[in-house]
Amino acid sequence: MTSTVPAAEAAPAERTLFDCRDSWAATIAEVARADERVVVVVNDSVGSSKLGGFQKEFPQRTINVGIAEQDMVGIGAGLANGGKVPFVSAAGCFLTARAMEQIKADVVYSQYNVKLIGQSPGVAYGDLGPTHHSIEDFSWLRTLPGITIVAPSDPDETAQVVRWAAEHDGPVYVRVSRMGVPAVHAEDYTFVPGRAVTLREGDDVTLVATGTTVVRALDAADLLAADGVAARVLAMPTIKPLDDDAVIAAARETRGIVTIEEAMVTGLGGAVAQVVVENHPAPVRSLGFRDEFAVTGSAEWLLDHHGMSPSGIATTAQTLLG
Amino acid sequence: MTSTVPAAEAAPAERTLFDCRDSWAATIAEVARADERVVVVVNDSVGSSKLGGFQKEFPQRTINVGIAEQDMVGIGAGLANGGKVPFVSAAGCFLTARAMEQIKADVVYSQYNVKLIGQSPGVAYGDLGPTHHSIEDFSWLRTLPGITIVAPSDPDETAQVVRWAAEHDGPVYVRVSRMGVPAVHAEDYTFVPGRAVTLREGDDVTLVATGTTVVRALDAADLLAADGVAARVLAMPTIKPLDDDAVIAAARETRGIVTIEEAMVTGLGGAVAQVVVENHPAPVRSLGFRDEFAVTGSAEWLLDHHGMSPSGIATTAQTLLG
Amino acid sequence: MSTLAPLEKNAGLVHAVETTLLAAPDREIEVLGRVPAGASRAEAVAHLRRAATEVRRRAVQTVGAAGAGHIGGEFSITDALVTLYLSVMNISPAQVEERDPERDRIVLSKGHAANALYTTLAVGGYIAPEALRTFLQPTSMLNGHPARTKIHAVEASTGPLGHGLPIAVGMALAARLDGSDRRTFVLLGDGELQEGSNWEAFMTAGHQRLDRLVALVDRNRLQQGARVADTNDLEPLADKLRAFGWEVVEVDGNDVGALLDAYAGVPAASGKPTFVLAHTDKGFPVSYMRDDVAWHHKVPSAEQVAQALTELDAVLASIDTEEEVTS
Amino acid sequence: MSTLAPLEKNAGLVHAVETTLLAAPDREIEVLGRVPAGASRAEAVAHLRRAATEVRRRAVQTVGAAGAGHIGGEFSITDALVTLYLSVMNISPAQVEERDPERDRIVLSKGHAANALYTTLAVGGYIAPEALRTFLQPTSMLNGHPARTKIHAVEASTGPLGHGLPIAVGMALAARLDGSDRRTFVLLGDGELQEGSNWEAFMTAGHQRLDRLVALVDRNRLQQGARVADTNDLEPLADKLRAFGWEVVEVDGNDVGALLDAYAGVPAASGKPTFVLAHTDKGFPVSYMRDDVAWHHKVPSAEQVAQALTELDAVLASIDTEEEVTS
Ligand SMILES: Cc1ncc(C[n+]2csc(CCOP(=O)(O)OP(=O)(O)O)c2C)c(N)n1
Ligand SMILES: Cc1ncc(C[n+]2csc(CCOP(=O)(O)OP(=O)(O)O)c2C)c(N)n1
Ligand SMILES: [Mg+2]
Ligand SMILES: [Mg+2]
Repeated sequence: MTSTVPAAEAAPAERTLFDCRDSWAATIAEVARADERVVVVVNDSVGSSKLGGFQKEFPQRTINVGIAEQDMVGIGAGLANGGKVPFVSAAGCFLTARAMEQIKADVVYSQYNVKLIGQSPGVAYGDLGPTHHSIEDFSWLRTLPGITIVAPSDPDETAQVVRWAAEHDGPVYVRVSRMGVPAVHAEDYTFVPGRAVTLREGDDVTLVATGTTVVRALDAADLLAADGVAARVLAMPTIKPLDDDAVIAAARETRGIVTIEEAMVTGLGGAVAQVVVENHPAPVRSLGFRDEFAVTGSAEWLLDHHGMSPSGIATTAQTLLG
Repeated sequence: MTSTVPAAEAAPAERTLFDCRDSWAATIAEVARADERVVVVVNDSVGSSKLGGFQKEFPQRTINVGIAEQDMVGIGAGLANGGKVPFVSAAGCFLTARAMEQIKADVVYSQYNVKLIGQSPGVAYGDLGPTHHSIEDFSWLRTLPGITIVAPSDPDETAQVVRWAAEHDGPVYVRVSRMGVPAVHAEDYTFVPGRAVTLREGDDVTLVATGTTVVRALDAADLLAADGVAARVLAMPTIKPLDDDAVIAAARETRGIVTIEEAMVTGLGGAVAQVVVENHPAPVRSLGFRDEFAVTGSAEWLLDHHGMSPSGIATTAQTLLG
Repeated sequence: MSTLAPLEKNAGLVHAVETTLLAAPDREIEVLGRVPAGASRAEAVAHLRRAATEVRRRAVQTVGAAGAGHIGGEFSITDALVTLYLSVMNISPAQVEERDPERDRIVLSKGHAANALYTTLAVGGYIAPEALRTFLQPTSMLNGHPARTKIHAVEASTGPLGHGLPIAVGMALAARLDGSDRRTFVLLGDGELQEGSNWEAFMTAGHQRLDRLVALVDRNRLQQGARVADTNDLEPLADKLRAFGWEVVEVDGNDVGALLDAYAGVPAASGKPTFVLAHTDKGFPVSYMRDDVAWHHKVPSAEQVAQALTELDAVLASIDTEEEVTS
Repeated sequence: MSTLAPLEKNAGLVHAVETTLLAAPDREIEVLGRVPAGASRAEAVAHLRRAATEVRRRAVQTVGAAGAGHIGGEFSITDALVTLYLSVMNISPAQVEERDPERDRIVLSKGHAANALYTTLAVGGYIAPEALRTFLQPTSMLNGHPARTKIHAVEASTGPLGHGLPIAVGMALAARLDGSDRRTFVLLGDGELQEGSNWEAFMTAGHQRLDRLVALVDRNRLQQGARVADTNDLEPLADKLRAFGWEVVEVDGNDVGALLDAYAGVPAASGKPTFVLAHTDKGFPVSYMRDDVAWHHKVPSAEQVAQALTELDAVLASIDTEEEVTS
C-alpha cells in the first residue's frame, strides 16, 4: 500500500469555495422570521444541518424527533395539515431510503406541503461508505408524481431555492450539499423551477449538469474550448419537472449530450435519456455512478474517480464528436 | 354518475387464465422439499402470498414477523448469514417502499443471498388505491448495484424463476402477480436471467414488454399484423441486468421501440431509453404510468386506461411508423 | 414543461370517464348527523348506537356489492368512528369545507376500514350517501383506502399501516404551536402496532407530553392472517404504552357509551397523551363474523348479507324499544 | 449484458489505484489475541483491560490522523467489543476465515464506531494492524462504517442506525433452525433505540423467545447532537424492554469484569432474550472527552491526542501494577 492516488484535479487557485449549508441555514432563518408557519423537523441532525443558530432563535419551531426518520416525515405531513410549512432536514440517504413510504404516501400522494431537505447528498459522505451515500435520491424520488426535485449548484441558488420552496405550495425535495463549490451563477441570476440555465452557449456538444457537478462542467467546457470544441453548458437545477424543451433543443442543435451528476446515472441521466428518445433521438453519455457501490474515498476523489473530473467530462464529450 | 365505463377489451374467449401466485406457491414448496436451507419470511402475508400450504408443510420454516417490513428484510439478511436461503414475500408496495434502506444496506450492499418476492405488484391492487400500487419498484430497485430484477409473465416462467432464484447466490427481486394471465411461453421455453425472449419476429417496430404486459404486447402484434405491420415482440423478464444487446438490435433493426410495463415508465422504459441513447439513438415510446397516481379502478381497467390495451399499444406503435 | 407527460397520440388514454354504480342498498342510509345539542347521555347513546348500526347495515351491503372490502375490521371500529364524528369531536361538514383551523383532527390509521369511514362520513353529512355506490369503481373518490386529495373530510391518506400515528403527532405539535386546544384523534389496528413507526411516534408523543393527542387501538385480537398473539404478540400492551409515557384507559370498544365516557375523561393524565385500549370484536356484532379471522377481507354472499341485515335490524329494534322505555 | 456498465471510453475511470497511508501511530498495536485458556478471572480482566486500553490508544491516533471518526462512541463501546471478541464469544480468526457455521455471531449496529471495531479486530488477529493506517482512505476496506463485503469478520454491513437488531434476530432464528447453541450478540447505541425498526425486532425476539440472543445497549446518554433525554427520552428504558419480553441486566459497561460476569449469566432468563443495559460514558476514560456531546464526532488535535495517550498510558501502568500485586 503506497501513496499512488492521483490528487484531485486542482481547481483554479483563486476560487473561493462555499458550503451551501451555510446559505441554507441563513435563508431558512430569514424565511422563518418572515413567515411564522415555517418550522424545521430534524432527526438528531441539528448540527449536520447547520441549524444550531436556528434552534437558538426558534426553539419551539425546531422539532427534533431523534433518530426516527419515518416519524420525522409523518410528523412533517401532520404539521402541514395544521397549516405549518415544515422543512424536514436530514442526511439525504436516511431521509429518502428510510422514509420512502412516508414520502410516497404521507407527503406526495397526499399532496402535503412538506419540504424535504436532503443534507450532504450524493457522495458528500464519501469515505463513510455507500450506506451514507445518497446517490439514488434523484432516481427514487423522480418516480413520484408531483414532487419538485432541485439540486442547487451554489450558495446564491441554494438561498433562492429555499425561498421559493417556502412560497411554493406542494412537496419539494432539495439537495443541500456540503461539498465546497464556488459561485456559479451570475449576480442577476433568478432561479426558475423547471427551467434549465444556459451557462455557456455552444453548438458542438451539450454538457448537462446539476448541483455540485455544474462547476465541473464549466471547467470541462474550458478544456474543450482550448481544443476548439464549443460546448453548451446547461445547469439543470430542477431534476423534476425536467426542462424537456432545453433537452430537446440540445438534442437537436448539438451533436450529443453528456449528463453529469453526483448520483446514479438513472437520475438526471435517465430523465434526459427518456426525453431524448421520445422526442429527438440523439447520443447521450451519462456520467455519475453506474451500477456499482462506490469504493471508499472523499467526495472530490470519488467524483474524479468516476469520470467527473473536468478532463474526464471533456474526454467523454469528445467521444460524441469523434 | 352513469355506467359509461368501457369494458376491458375482451381477451380471446378460449384463453385459460392463471394466477401466478399458484405457481409460486407450488414451486417454493417444491424447492423447500429439495433444499432445507429454504425458508420464507412474511409480514402477516401468508394468505396473500398463498403460503397456507407451505406453512402447514413447513411450520418452522415459515417465519411470520407480523406487520413489520423493516424487521422482515433485516431478518432475511440475518437468516442468509446463517446459511439459509430466505424468500421474503410481501406485497410489492410495502416490501420495497417500507424496507428500502434494509434492501439497500442489509441485502444488496451486503450481498446477502436474499430473495425478495414482490407479491401483487404493479396495480394488481388497483382499486385499493396508489398506496397499494407497486409501480415504482422497477425504478427504485434498478438503481441498486448487483440485484437481479425479474417479472415473469406466466405460470411456467414464474416457476422457473423461483427455481433459478433458489440456486442463484445473490439478491433477487421477483414480481409475482395475481392478475390473470394465459400461458405465454412455449412448452420448451427456458428462462435465462438477463436474456430477452423473442416471441414474435418482425422488423417494422419492436414491442418490449415484461410480466403481465407480455400477453398484451402479443395481442397488439396481432392487431398490427392485421394492418400489415410486422412487430417484433420481446419479452423482457429480467429488468436488471437488462439485455442490452437485444435492445440495441431492436433500435438498429426496427423503426422504433415501444416499451410496455405495469409500472412507472421510468422502470423498463427508462432502462431501455438509456441503453438506446448510449448505443444507437432511436425513437422509443414508453407505455406505463406516467407521472401521475392512478385513479381508482381494477388492474385490467387501469392498464387499458393507461394505454396498455392491445389497441392502445398498437396505436402507439403506429406513431413510430407514421 | 413536465417530466414524462402522457404521450399525446396515445389512443388508449381516456381520462374523462364516468364511473359505474354498485347495486343499490335496500334503503339508502339516512344522514343522521351529530348527537343533538343538549341530549341526555341515554339519548346520545341511542343516537350513536343507531348511527353505528346504520353504518354497519350500509357497509355490509357495499362490500357485498363491490365484491371486496375489509368488513371484519370495519365492524370492530365503527363504534369508535361514529362516536368521534357524531359526538366527541369538534367537527362539522361546514368546518371541514371551510378548513376551519380549529377543527379537531382525526386520522384513520387502519385505512383498510375505509368503507366504515366513508359510511360514517355519509351518516354524518360529510359526503353524499349516493357516493357510497361508487366504492372501488373506476375513477371513484372512494378507493379502497381513504385519500385526502379525494375527500375533504379525510385529513390524511392512509392504507399502509403505521403511518397514522406519526402524522397525528405532527397535527398535535401544530396545535401546540398555535396555542390551540384542538385535539387530535387517531385510530389504530392492533396488528398495526407491530410496525416500528408507531413506536417512534409513541416515544415522541410521550416525550413531547402531547396531552391533546388521543390514540385508540381497535384491540380485536386478529390481524390479516391469524391471531395477533400467534403472529407477534403485543402483550403486555398496556405496560408497553405506559413505559412509552402514555396514560392507558381500557374500555369496551364496541360500547358507544363506554367510548363516550372514555373520551370525556381525556386527557386521562395531564402532560400525557391518552391511549384508549378498546377491546372489540372483529365483525361485531354479526354472529357468523365475530372473532373469526376469515372475515378480515372475506366477501359476504347475498345470503350472508341478508343474515347480517336481519341481525342488525334486531339491534335497531332493540334501540327503539329501549328508547320507548326510557322516554 | 449488464445494465449501464461503465462507459468504456471514459478516461476518468481509474479503478485500480492503491491507497494512501495515514501517519504511523507512535507504536503499532500488538496482536494480543484471546484471553488465554485457563486464565483466572483477574488475569482475564487484566488481559481485557489492557486490550481495551490498547485499542483506545490506537483508535484515537487513527481519528487524529484521518481527521474524521466518532471517537466518543468508540470509547464507550470498546470494553464491550473487546470483552466479546477476546473472551465471551466462540470465535477465532480461523473460524471466521473458514466461515465455521458454529461461530458465534456479532453485529455492531452502531456502525459509526467502526474504528473501534477495526482496532479490536486488529488486536484480536482478524485484520492486519497495518491496515488501520488506511482508515477512510481511497479504496481502503476500512470505510467509515463496517462493510461485510470488505472484511471477513464483519457479519453485517452497518451504518444506518436501527439495522443491526433485526439482522441479529435473523441470525438467531437461523441458529434455532439449525438446532445450534451458537449465540448472537448485537451492540446498539442508546440514541439508536429511537429507531422503530428496533422495536419491531425487540417484539419479534421476545415473541420468538430467542434466548440465545443478547443485545447490549451502550447507554452513554448522548446521541449525535444532544443528550438522549433532551432529544427523545428513552426512560424508563428497562421497563420498555421488559414489556417487550426481554430480560434486563444492568451493568457498568466500561468495566470489563462486570461485562464478563453479565455475559456469563446469559441467558438471564430461560425463554427470553437478554438485554444488557450497559451504563457507559461517551469518551471513557479520557478526561476531556467524557460525557461531552461534542466528542460524538469531533477530531482531536495533536495535543489532544497526546493528552489522551498520556491518560491511557497511566491506565496501562495501573494494570501492570495491579498484576504485579495480584501475581
Ligand atoms: C405496511 C403494511 N403492511 C401490510 C399491510 C396489509 N394489511 C392490510 S390490513 C392488515 C392486517 C391489519 O391488522 P389490524 O391492524 O389488527 O387491523 P384490523 O384487525 O382492525 O383489521 C394487513 C397486514 C398494510 N396495509 N400495510
Ligand atoms: C438512520 C440513521 N439516522 C441518522 C444517522 C446519523 N447518526 C450517526 S451516529 C448518530 C447518533 C447515534 O447516537 P447513539 O446511538 O447514542 O450512539 P453513540 O452515542 O454510541 O455514538 C446519528 C444520529 C445514522 N447513522 N443513521
Ligand atoms: Mg386487529
Ligand atoms: Mg449514545
